[in-house]
Amino acid sequence: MPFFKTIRWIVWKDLVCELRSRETISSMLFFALIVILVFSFSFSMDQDAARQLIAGIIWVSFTFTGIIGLGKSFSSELQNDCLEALQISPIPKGAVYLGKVLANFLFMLSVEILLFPLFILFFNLDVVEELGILLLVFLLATLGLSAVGTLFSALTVQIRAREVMLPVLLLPLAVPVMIAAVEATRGTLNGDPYAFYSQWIQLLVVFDIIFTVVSFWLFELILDS
Amino acid sequence: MPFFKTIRWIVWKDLVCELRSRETISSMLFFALIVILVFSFSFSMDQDAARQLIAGIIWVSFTFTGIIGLGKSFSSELQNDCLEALQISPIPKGAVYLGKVLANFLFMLSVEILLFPLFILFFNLDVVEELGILLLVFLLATLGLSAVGTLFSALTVQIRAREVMLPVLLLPLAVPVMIAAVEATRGTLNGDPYAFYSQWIQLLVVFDIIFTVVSFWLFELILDS
Amino acid sequence: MINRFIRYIQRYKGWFGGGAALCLLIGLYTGLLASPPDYYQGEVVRIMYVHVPLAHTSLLAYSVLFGGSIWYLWKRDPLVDNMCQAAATITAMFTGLALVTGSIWAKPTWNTWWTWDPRLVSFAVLLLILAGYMMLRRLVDDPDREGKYAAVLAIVGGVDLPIIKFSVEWWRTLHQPMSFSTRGVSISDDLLVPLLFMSAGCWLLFAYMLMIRTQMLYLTELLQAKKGRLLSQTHFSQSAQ
Amino acid sequence: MIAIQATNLSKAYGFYRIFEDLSFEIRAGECFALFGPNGAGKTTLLRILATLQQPSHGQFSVFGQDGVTEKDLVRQSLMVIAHGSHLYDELTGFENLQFALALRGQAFDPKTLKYGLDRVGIGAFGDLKIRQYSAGMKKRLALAKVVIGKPKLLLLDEPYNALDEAGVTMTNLIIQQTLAREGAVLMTTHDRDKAAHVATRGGILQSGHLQHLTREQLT
Amino acid sequence: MIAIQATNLSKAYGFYRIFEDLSFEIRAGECFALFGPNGAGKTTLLRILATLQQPSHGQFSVFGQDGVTEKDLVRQSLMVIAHGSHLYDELTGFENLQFALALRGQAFDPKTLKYGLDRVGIGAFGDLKIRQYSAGMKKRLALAKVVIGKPKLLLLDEPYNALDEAGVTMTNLIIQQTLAREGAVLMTTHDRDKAAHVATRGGILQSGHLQHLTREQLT
Ligand code: HEM
Ligand SMILES: Nc1ncnc2c1ncn2[C@@H]1O[C@H](COP(=O)(O)OP(=O)(O)OP(=O)(O)O)[C@@H](O)[C@H]1O
Ligand SMILES: Nc1ncnc2c1ncn2[C@@H]1O[C@H](COP(=O)(O)OP(=O)(O)OP(=O)(O)O)[C@@H](O)[C@H]1O
Ligand SMILES: [Mg+2]
Ligand SMILES: [Mg+2]
Repeated sequence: MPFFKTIRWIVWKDLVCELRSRETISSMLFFALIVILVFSFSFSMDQDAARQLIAGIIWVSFTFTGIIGLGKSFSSELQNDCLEALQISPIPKGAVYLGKVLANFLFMLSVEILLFPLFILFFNLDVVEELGILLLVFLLATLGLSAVGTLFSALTVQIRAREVMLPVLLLPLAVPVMIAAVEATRGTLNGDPYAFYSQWIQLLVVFDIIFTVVSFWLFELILDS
Repeated sequence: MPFFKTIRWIVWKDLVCELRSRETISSMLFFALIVILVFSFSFSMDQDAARQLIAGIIWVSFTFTGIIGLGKSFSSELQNDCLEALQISPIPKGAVYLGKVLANFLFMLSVEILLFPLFILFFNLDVVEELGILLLVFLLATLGLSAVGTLFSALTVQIRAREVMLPVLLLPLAVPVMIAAVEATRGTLNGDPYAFYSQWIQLLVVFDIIFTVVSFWLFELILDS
Repeated sequence: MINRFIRYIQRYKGWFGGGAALCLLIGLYTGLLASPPDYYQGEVVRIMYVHVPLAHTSLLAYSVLFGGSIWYLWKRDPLVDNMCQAAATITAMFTGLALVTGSIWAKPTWNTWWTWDPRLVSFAVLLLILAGYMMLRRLVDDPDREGKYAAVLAIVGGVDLPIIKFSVEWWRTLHQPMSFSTRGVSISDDLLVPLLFMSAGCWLLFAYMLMIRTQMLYLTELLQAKKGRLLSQTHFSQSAQ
Repeated sequence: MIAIQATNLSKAYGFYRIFEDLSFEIRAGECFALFGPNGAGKTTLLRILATLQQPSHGQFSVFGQDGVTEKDLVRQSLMVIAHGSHLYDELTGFENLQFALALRGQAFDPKTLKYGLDRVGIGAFGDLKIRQYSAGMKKRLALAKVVIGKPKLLLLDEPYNALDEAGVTMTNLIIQQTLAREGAVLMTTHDRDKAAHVATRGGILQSGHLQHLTREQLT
Repeated sequence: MIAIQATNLSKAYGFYRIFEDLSFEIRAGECFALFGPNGAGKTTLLRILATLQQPSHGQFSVFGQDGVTEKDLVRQSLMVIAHGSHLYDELTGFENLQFALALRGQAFDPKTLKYGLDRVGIGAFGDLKIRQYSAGMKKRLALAKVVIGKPKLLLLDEPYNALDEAGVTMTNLIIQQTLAREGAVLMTTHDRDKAAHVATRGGILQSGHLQHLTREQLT
């Protein structure tokens, strides 16, 4: 089947299933809220400490939340052995990968966009000016996480103890993306000049490209028996 | 069947399965390590900031790790419908609960004990004197988490989206235990006099008793169709 | 056949609705127009007349949910289950509103929308428990288990109530400590009158909403049972052919 | 003696009714075979009798004990072989047998357990983890539980499913032994021929009603 | 025309050999029924032919295309009905059918899809979520895919399992239609009687070897 049509069908299927059940996004949302709450309170932050940690809290909670969505992306294919159906369909497997990345990206991004106003409220952020850059950082980091995360979701779903193995395998690879995202976000929130943290944004772009291209090629091996 | 014999068989079964596969403890260990690593990176901490946050980091990572073990405690009963076998066995369901709590407590505690030396190394802690109190805090908090966690593990394992729902339902209830544990740990690590944080330890005892008693009674309803 | 409690609700709910409207109107009038501004806080203090009753009521409403859950587990009356489901939704609404009004109040007085104060956190936790409760109800496939599991969650979640209540005592916090305590009332009459009316109004409003929502859930289920009878008949004929 | 006495049993999932007002009795020494089209509610009925699900209305008793109020006594006297094999992958066949019987309050010495494994033809594999068992071996282990546990009531959900001929013969033998010691058996199946060897009575569950079969219809 | 040509197919899990050096061919218009005891490797063989698993040795081709090197072409011509129904719980029956055929590169207008649903008797439930389907209805939906998709090779793993009589008849009808349009069918089953109505050839897989059955043995 044509490449782009396959992507479209995969995305369509994931979005329709999600719109029907609203399971993934709502559970991601709750989970993120609770993680933020737990973090903030466990670190018993007063205003000053918060300023320093906020970027870290944002990305740790987004990453953990993202892992939940990524996990469901393929574990939902296990119902009724749908994963096998994908395997033996005469479709380009790369298109399945891109479709899944796109769907995961959309899920994660919508959760982040829903949560961001809460962050602003919770931590008294002042972000009106840098909103554009912040959005860019969010887009790039989320893309990176979902690019590599989709690959590992497909990989771990086919092994034992999959619920644990996804974070265990993915987190080490996500750390570079997270660090770059944290540094860029911290710079933006501190109101530093763009040049101070532009290198981190460039790094994010590089990670995105590497992760997407490599995963695109490896995905076929993982999905194909 | 007699109450204590049932407890013994349940614990025996969980321990033997774990000794054979070593899945739960090893995956908990890995997960905890990675979480600690991610935290240290994302919060890019210097020594002083670390001192302030360390208690929070300890308990956030232990709680998340514990949730992994708790989740497996009952999801492992889903293989071959073993949960049904437990349901229709003529055994006191409270004994099943206590057996599971005990097993989970042992798993979580052994992971914590394995990890603690690492914390000391990583964050340069000086704990020789307060080791007894620290151990007490660990015991109490872990007991509280496994008491309420076992109940919710049994509950979520029988619903849809169970992997997500365990943290979503459990974390809000675990927050009080975590707060008390964090405050007590922080006090101990700061070398405060015992009277400063004794109230938190009392609170932990209270939570342990409430959670255990309430869960003990409610568990029967959850396991019994 | 319609449950007799549903009949009672049908008959008496108007009184609760009317009472709520009346008390709220008086409360709003005395609070917003008739009472003097606060010595320290100025006009801002008027948010109190909304915030405090809402917060009180949400705790009361959760207590109703808590009690109803125990009752349900004991008697297994499906109507009580409907009542619990209704109570959870309404409690969540009150809790949300109390949070929002508190937040609005916090901005001028503490100069921040939000702070990691124990009462605020434990209160937010209550909202999360309620959100989890509503999610849980959607995720149980077997309707017999739905009510039971939800009740279990509500009961264990009840631990949060005393924490909210006493957090201001245990921690030294920003938030106002209890003013109605065993040591007697600690605020002046000017403030007390509108506060009492608003509180009564919110309680009546809660009761009213609980009634109509319980009724609605009950009747919906009844309707679905009727529909189900038809559906099973088509199924039976399907498998017979 | 009456093994199962059901009166007006009904089951509905929410508003979707599976069956209504089923009344029947099964006596000790009888093997009742339950047939019926897909989705008729055979498994549901069996699970209700096994106290795994609640009936929506009606009641039933097992050897005189009420199935709703005295679950624990009912559970003492029955055993179920359903689609799930109720085995732990990490335990050996021997340990699984031991654990399963221990949960029923029956502690046996190793020799008896070994004998049970031998009886179903997997004595050589007693120390192998269940993970390495084939589907047929797992089914046989479940049968070993019945051989040793000697339940008074045996509930079987599609026992012949995916079993080869030797397995079918063994299952039928064990059913006959249960009947011989005055136990009762209820099984669901789509396979009339295989059931015909052991069933003493039968019925078809269809459109929510149970229609009893005569002797001739059964064979 | 040769539909499946297998030469020296072997499969081993680690050092555990399931079967060795299987060679056989199935022609277009033939329905081959594969019997054999539990754990003989019937499902494994079927999954290898469906390109879901790799053979350890040997090769096979489907309508002239090599099964290992030209997987995508092979996949174009086959359809599998296995234990899993390959359906998404949140999609309706109609949407599931649409998606499944779209993945095979076959886009149909709604009318054709509706026709397919009607053909297998679940036209009335097309807009219901799969979650609410009974097991039998799901199996029928899988058959609808075959009715519309018209694959050249059909692989069935225990197709009669847990199906009632009406379902069995329908399955056999669809097999016959596949044969009529010069397709080929391979199925595994334990149920010789039901297979006898449609199978044109048969074999027993046992101890790692395939033993062909004669016409008389088959019926
Ligand atoms: C998001 C912010 C806030 C939250 C979540 C919140 C929550 C609550 C809750 C749950 C109660 C009920 C306590 C009870 O019934 O015993 C309460 C009462 C009260 N709150 Fe707040 N509050 C917030 C902000 C504020 C602010 C900014 C003020 C004033 C400076 C304030 C003043 C009060 C007062 C005076 C009471 C009544 C205390 C009593 O009589 O017991 N609150 N609040
Ligand atoms: N959890 C559930 N929620 C709603 N409906 C259900 C549920 N479980 C089963 N059903 C429905 O109950 C009916 C009876 O199912 P059951 O499994 O008892 O059938 P069965 O007679 O055993 O069929 P089969 O021959 O396929 O095994 C089916 O129509 C099914 O759709
Ligand atoms: N992943 C695996 N690892 C090791 N052995 C396996 C694996 N999968 C299957 N087997 C073994 O391969 C053998 C063949 O299995 P298969 O499922 O093909 O049998 P089958 O003929 O379909 O049996 P049945 O009639 O029960 O369906 C079995 O003995 C099984 O134990
Ligand atoms: Mg069934
Ligand atoms: Mg097979």
